[in-house]
Amino acid sequence: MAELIIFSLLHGLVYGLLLFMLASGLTLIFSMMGVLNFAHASIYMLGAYVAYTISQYVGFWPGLIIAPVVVGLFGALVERYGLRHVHKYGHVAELIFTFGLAFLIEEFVQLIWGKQTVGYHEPAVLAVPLFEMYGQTFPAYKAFMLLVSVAIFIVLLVVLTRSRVGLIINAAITHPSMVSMLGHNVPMVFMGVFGVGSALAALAGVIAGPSLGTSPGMAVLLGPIVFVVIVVGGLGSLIGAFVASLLIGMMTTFAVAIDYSFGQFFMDVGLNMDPDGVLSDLYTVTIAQLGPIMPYMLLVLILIFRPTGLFGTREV
Amino acid sequence: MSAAIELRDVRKSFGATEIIRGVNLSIADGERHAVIGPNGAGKSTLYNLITGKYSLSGGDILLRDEVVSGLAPFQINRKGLSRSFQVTNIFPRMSVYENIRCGVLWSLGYKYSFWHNVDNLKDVNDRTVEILEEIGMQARAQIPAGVLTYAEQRALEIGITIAGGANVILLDEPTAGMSHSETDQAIALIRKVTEGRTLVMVEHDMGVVFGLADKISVLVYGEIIASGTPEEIKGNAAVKEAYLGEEVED
Amino acid sequence: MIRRTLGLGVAMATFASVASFSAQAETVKIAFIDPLSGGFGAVGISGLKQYQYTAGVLNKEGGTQFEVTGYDNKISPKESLIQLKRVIADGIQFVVQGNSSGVANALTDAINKHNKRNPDKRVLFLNYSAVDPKLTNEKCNFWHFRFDANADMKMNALTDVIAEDKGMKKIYLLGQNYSFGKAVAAAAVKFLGEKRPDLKIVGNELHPIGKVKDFSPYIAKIKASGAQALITGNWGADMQNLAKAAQDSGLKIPLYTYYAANNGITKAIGAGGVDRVRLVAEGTTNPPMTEKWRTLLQGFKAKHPNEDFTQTRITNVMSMLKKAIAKAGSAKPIKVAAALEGMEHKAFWGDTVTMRASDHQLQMPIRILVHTDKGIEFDGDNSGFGLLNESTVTAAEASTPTSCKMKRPS
Amino acid sequence: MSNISNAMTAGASPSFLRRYGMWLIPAIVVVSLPWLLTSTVAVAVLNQMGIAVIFTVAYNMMLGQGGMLSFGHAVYFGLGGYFAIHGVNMISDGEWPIPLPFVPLFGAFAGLAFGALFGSFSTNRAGTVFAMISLGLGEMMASSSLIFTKFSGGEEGITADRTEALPFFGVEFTTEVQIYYLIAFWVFLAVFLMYRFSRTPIGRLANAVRDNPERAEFLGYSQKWVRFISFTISGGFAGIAGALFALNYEIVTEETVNALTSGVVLLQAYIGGVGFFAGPIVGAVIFTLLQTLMSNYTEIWALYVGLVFVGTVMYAPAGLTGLIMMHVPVAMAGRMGTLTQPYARIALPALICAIGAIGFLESWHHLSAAATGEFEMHIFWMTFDFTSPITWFVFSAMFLGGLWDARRVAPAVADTYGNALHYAFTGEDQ
Repeated sequence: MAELIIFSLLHGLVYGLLLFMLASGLTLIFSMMGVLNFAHASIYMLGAYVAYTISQYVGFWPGLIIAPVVVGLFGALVERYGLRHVHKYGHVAELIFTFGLAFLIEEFVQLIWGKQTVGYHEPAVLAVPLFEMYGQTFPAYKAFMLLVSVAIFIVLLVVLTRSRVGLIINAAITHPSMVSMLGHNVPMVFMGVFGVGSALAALAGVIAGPSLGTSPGMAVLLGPIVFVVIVVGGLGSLIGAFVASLLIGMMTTFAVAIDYSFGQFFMDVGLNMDPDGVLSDLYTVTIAQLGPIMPYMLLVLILIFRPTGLFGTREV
Repeated sequence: MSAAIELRDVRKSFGATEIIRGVNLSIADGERHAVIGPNGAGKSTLYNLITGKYSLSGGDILLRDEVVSGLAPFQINRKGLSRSFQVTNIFPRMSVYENIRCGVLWSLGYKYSFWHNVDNLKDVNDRTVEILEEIGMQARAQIPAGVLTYAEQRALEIGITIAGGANVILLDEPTAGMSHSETDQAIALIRKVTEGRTLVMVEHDMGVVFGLADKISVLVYGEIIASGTPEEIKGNAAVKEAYLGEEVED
Repeated sequence: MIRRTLGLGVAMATFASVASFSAQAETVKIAFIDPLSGGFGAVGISGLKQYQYTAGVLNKEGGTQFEVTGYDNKISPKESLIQLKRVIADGIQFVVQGNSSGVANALTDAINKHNKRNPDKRVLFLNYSAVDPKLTNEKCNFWHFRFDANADMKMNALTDVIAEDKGMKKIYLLGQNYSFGKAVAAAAVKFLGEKRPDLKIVGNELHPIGKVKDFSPYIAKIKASGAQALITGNWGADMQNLAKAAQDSGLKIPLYTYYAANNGITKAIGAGGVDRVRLVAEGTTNPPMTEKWRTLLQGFKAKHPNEDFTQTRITNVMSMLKKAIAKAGSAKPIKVAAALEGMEHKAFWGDTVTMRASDHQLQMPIRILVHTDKGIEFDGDNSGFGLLNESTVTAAEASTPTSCKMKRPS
Repeated sequence: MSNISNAMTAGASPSFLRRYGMWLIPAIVVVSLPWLLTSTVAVAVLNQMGIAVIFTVAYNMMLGQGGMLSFGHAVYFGLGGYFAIHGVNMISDGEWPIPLPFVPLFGAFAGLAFGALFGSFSTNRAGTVFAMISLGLGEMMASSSLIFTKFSGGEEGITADRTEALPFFGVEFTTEVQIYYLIAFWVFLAVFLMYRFSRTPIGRLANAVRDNPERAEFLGYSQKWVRFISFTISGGFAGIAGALFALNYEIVTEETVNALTSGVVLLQAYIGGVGFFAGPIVGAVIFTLLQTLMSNYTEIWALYVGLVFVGTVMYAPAGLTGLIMMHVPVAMAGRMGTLTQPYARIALPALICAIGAIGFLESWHHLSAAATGEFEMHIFWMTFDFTSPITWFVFSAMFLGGLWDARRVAPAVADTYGNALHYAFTGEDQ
């Protein structure tokens, strides 16, 4: 039991922090520009693929830096030549534009890199177990993922609370109307924010690619969950995104470990349920099976009862 | 005669700051009443309290002896109170005709009907045409409201406000941002459409107030410091000091 | 590679259906309804290439000529039915499909209804890979033939091997939460219970299909259960990610699988899975057993260097169809179906297989293959690793009874 | 601007043909189509189209008319399908004596019921909150349909045999054409009712709440109720579409409730134009054609659909219907003639650009997917060697050249249009 808890904690932490890297960029973009970027997870995928290609030539480590920069530039170009063009039609059009963009990126990724998982691997130095406990190992690469995401969190926190740029951004996040007071260079700021947000997503992709597999399906798997994170955490709240990421990471990881169903609960309290009844699915399903639905149930509940999210100050 | 609208010790605080500090006001049926006051006196807040946009921190608001505070805007509206907005507030993607017609529907009892065909409702369309004539916009009926001029939009908004047949009308700075000639037209329009109704308006422009109102209340720092006919207010020393003294020149 | 000659629109389809009847004597058209785009497209396209290559090989031998045309069903039951309508309009009478039992269920149902409603335009469904046992049990019908061993037969063979290992006391079952995954789990529970009542199933778990990014939490759970082996029916990304997580977490127990090879999986398992990952299948490529088989495999590799001949049963589908048409002296589906019933056939790799008449389930020897890099002639994913034949369960031993009550058209 | 029929609102009573022509003419076309297109495939595509039309118009009741952007409308479509298919099975088992044409009512009921249930808490707000709740609900229902298999049959779905239901005046619905007429009937009924809905007080108020919820509240209407009613009724019509899906394919699976179906309906509505009642109809027809016909000719059809979609969002936000409607005033003023020449001028480079782009993408696709020794591809009724640099050069040159020229003449074309429009409104040239 102890080993299950320890390892579930570790895996939940890795997954949660990965979610945070995606969510931080998304919440930054939303707070500044009012755009819910549906293509964010696709950009994360693009990061993994670009890093894969780079790693084919010069190895893993340069890709860690180059890929986010390349994808960040790509994001800036998307903002400049795509999003900005749609801006005048309103937020719904912008949202739908990013929805289409997500679709296009996935198709282009398949055209360029094929439909199968590509062989993007961790560097040899990290492809070893870090430690062993109860006969189970924890891979060094996952520890590396932890390290990178914690570093990003700290850097973001420091930049946003200590530097001049950060203070301006911070102010703009909490008071969106102030964005226009940033001066005459608002378009430039938007482009920068979108670029940086994309670079953050790409970095998440670069480090997740070798661990979770680099395939055209990786965006769809993570995309909706990231929305859940930023809405549950509260839009515009970096701390909220951090807490919600960990919450959802832990929730989905621990759910796997629980083979408990309502049927058992009823049995424990002395009610006998017919295991073959028409509605039997409702109480024979285990928590482990419900794991993937739980974040969405949380999302719906939060939006009904607390539309500002856990830490947010304004409604979605 | 019972009051059309009555405020009893109305209070509103935002955080620790009390913006409205116990306002008592009674407006008689058929009266045209203006609330004036310097910037920051709480005029807009008071207005939003009456129309149900903000909730009260204390006191009561009564519409024909019925407590309306705490009700949702649409519920207050159904009790016979209609309002306009300081920022132009119309349905920009719909035609002028549709704008007015939407205002007419509830009062004629069609409510949430999903079986009547609006084009075949004679009473609705007749009333809509009537109101269009009243605000002088028959010729512009089929134009999308979003492309009207500013003054036209304000006129349309007054049209929407009276379309529901409410007999208590609240107007929030109906002439803000208008030129002199536009203002004169607007005053004429308001006088015409509020005939036989109770009007409460919040206004900055002294000319408008003295030209329209039967009675004036002066709000300063969340309190009514004076209430009376335009002549009484003009002669009130406290008002002069608090308000007219600094503002009258414009 | 455009899969169909360019038509001038829907109106042309009628013309084509008339034209194809006169051409039928020489060329028999086969419709391949499987995903050719999207996430599962790679598997489908690879299957189509294997079909087309096999057709080429058989066509060179003379006799009935085959032409295999791909119809993209986007792995959706709905699209499959739309494509089936096209196939029928194009005058094609033979449908092959394999990916997803859900699609197979939809197709067998639709074809059964269609044949009942349109006796003059019947279609035969040759299922080469959908292994849900239901298809040849409660859902069996005269127009459906299965050339792959169903999940029960495979599990029967697999548990024969497991049962021999007397040290094995604790087994864990993990599968995808849908009909196939459930069928695998049910079969494992049943056969292990019969063959080794002392063996304990310490976990029987279903995970959401295609939704798990990281299997590490499952591995932690398996590890904590003390299982000595894992049985899984996972395929595609779910298999690949499972193998990856098992390796990362140092799970060193044997893995008994249905589909842990090719399409990137062999490469992903790599050195970590040597002698540890086993797979149950009907044919073998290492060693190829016969020269004829070796030639075909080599020829395929030369033509498609980045593909592997992954579905050996495809050659059975094609050669048995050819034989049946010759035997019936006609390509009419009802006659071909009758000829297929009970047909005995020698596969490319030398095994003798029989199409059981009572449920249209091909009976065949089943092999347990092991993932290794020694003695591999045809590797997977060009990785140097491949599947080596470890043991064979005879057709009689692997066979399972059927509940099918076949209704034959009068 | 907001509705094609605004012209009719003035109160004058239009002639019979003007009043019913917009229903009569399509009716004649729809009834006669199976005689013109005798292929079963053509009829099958028409059936698919009909279902898409109802679903998309129902969706647009929310997006276009009510301002609610939903990422989970497949929930009501799919549930309608599941209830209908269970209904058919119950009827086959002899439990209820209901003829097949009435089965879509099961779908309507399911859509309404679940629309009311989910609408009761998701319509409190519009905008992003609504969109996110719909996304969450959509994902939840899609995942649930794979877990709660007693009801949904899991990924295999639920099947039924529609011919086992009661015959309807002797018709057993064995053929495509018979089911076509059943679908066509429901398409007409549903589209007519949805059009009528847009002309009712609540339908008009849906527009008002979309444009300005705060103002609508001061007309006596609760914005929540207005949204809730639109949402519920939209769910009901989506349920009818789902039920027709069930009758047409005789199977309902997880794919009817999943995110892809929700996404496609958004795509259809947007490509067609959400600002017009007819927009989603155009979108559903065009998209179905693109999807079913294009996938026969190219494996990368989804890429083209994506490009068309993004192109629409960027350059024609009012959709295809918007492109047509913006020419109506010009045509009524008799000025279309002035536009033909500039349009032909820009169409030529645009066409060259499109051919170049398609050729380029196809070459790329073939290069990455081809077998050893393969180097030919057939597009545009010609054969190309996709390994040859010449092919690549020619297509790239066509793409870039066409793009350059089209962009060069675009401002002039836009000016000409602007002039024609100015003339149409003012009766004088600029």
